[in-house]
Amino acid sequence: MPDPITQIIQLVTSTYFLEIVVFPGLISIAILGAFFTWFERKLTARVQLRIGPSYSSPAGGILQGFADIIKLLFKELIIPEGADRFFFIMSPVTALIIGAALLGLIPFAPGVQIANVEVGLPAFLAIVTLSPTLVLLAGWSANSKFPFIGGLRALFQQTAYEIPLWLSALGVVMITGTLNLTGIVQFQQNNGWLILPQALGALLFIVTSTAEMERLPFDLPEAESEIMMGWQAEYPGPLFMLVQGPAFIKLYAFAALFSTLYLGGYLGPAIIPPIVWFFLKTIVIIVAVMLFRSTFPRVRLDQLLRQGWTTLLTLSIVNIVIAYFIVVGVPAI
Amino acid sequence: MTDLTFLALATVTVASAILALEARDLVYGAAALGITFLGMAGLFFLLDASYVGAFQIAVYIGAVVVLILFTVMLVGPQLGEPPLELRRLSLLTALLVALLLGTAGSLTSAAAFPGPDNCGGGCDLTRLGTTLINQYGVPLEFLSLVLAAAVIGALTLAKADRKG
Amino acid sequence: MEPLTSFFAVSVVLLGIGIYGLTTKRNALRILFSIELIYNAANLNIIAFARLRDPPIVTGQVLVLFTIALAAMEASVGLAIIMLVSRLNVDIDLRKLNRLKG
Amino acid sequence: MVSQGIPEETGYIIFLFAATLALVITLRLVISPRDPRPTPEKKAPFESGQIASGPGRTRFIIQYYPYILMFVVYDVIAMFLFAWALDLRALGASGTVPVLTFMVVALVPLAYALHLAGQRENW
Repeated sequence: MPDPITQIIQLVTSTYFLEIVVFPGLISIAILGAFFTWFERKLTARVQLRIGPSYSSPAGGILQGFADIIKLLFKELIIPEGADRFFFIMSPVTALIIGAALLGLIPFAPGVQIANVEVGLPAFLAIVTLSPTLVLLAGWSANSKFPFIGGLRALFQQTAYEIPLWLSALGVVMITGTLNLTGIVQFQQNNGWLILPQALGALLFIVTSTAEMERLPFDLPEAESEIMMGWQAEYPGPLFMLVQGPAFIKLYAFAALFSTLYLGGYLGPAIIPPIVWFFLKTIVIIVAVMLFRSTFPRVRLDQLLRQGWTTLLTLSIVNIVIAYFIVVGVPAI
Repeated sequence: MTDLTFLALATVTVASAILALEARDLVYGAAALGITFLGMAGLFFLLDASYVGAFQIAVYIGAVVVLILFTVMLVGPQLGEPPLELRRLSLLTALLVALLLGTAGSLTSAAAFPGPDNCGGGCDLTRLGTTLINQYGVPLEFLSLVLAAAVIGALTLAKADRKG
Repeated sequence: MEPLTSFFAVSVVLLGIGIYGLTTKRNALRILFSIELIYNAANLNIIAFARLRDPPIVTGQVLVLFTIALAAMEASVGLAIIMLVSRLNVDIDLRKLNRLKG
Repeated sequence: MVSQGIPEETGYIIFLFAATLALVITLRLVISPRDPRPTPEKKAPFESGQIASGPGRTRFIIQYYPYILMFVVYDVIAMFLFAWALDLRALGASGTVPVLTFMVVALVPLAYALHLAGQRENW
């Protein structure tokens, strides 16, 4: 048998394949996505003293996300006149792949990790930098005014908040001395969670990653009250579902990265298994980010960019200085 | 033996490099250039230079391709592709490309450089920062001057009012 | 592990494509693409040769970090020039663009 | 663990790509209904109920160009800072002076860029 075919067969028949398909991989992402869509709507509704989705099942409409998926799947695919079909379809597809590749880098529990890359943290952040390109292409391809404005806004916003994000993560690298995400968790096993020495860094990280996720205080690219969902405006039902997928995966992946970097990942007392600890921490972060959405009003684009390049950049440099003194000034913390 | 991953990455890289130059629409060209860079990052990962690979993605695709796309979308409508002018230089180029491809062919058929393996476990990061700071500190300072000059120069060039 | 010659071959092919674009294209953006391709070919070559030693020497990677930085700066200044030229309502055909002075 | 030939990451990416592409093709061919003769209104771009006018890719935001240029430069700076941070324990205080000079020299143009970005009539 030729060698490549053997390799493919070996790949398909391994437990690794199961990992991709079932647990950290696709099916669990889809189920969690549908669940959190419902959860976010319910939470926002309760904050605003509304009831929220309640019809889809007895338990408070918990199946609403699945109902939405089924509804969107059976919509007609309309591609607007003059749109660039290739980029119009390929950018959400590629964005979904990129989002899933983010989750492959996260250590969910000891050994439960799809790709234990030596440079896990920069690889994660580098994959995140791919998304402005795709959003810009998606906005451009629709040949319509709102999507193009949204795509350009996404470009400016995500590039402006990229640098404070990198620099806040730099503090963690300075203290742990490794770029490997599993290595960072193991460091915290011996030295305590990094949220204590890196409190400023953690705050910066969550603010900038909210901007990267385009969620509500920073959701200018899809501001539904001014530019009609921005770059997503022209997407028909099934493709709109594909566009919403990466948005959720990014939230999930950033929350998972936050708990890996600052909250000790899967560490915790051995009463409950590590993976439950991991999900508890991740869900706390997800709920916090969802509460941002129902708490803060949207900012303006020029204020957003200016603050990103002045306040946040200054604070992240202050954070680097703090990390520097922790490592060099006080030997062996 | 030929590694499947390598073969796929090399094919994608070379094909999209050709596409980047030959695609009629410049936006497609820029996107193809991005895919070339991505394939190159994959080749870096195969060579155990994962740090360089990660920053290849971040700097080239995250920054350079975005800037290229922005410029293409800005100037593209008023651009119009000028027709190819192959007559003058085609012979020279054809010869040169043939020469290079010939070199490539003879390289692959010649006695192979041994492919070093068993580099698992992060040998790619050993003393990267130490080498950078201790041996290449002075070039680093010059590079910061280059960065400063690039920011100031590019902004001054792109600025709209040109009174001075 | 693939033998290193294959990586050299990819590098040479990319260099050839880059030189081809540099000589035959007239659009300034395409020429910029070609230059970036040549940079990448050089980077791949450096990384592959650094891998030749066992254990691999890390200097090659440091050198490639420098070339990546320089290529990014070159692209940003080049694109600023292209923007300037397009603002002056000249088409960006480099064979005609020979009076960028004053 | 998989065979030695394919690194795990590559298999992951290839698989995801195939799966998503298959999903889209399935959507297009099987599930999603088709309209054999779409009217022009159906294919028109969305402009809040108005009749779409003019080309779609015109509203270009140029006035924030300095910010994206700054991103290109500071991405490069982050690349070197990560290399330094990785070996900070080994380097100790000895690496401080080169890195500090590097950062100061590279951050000075930021002030100029912010100044230019503030003058929005320039762009």
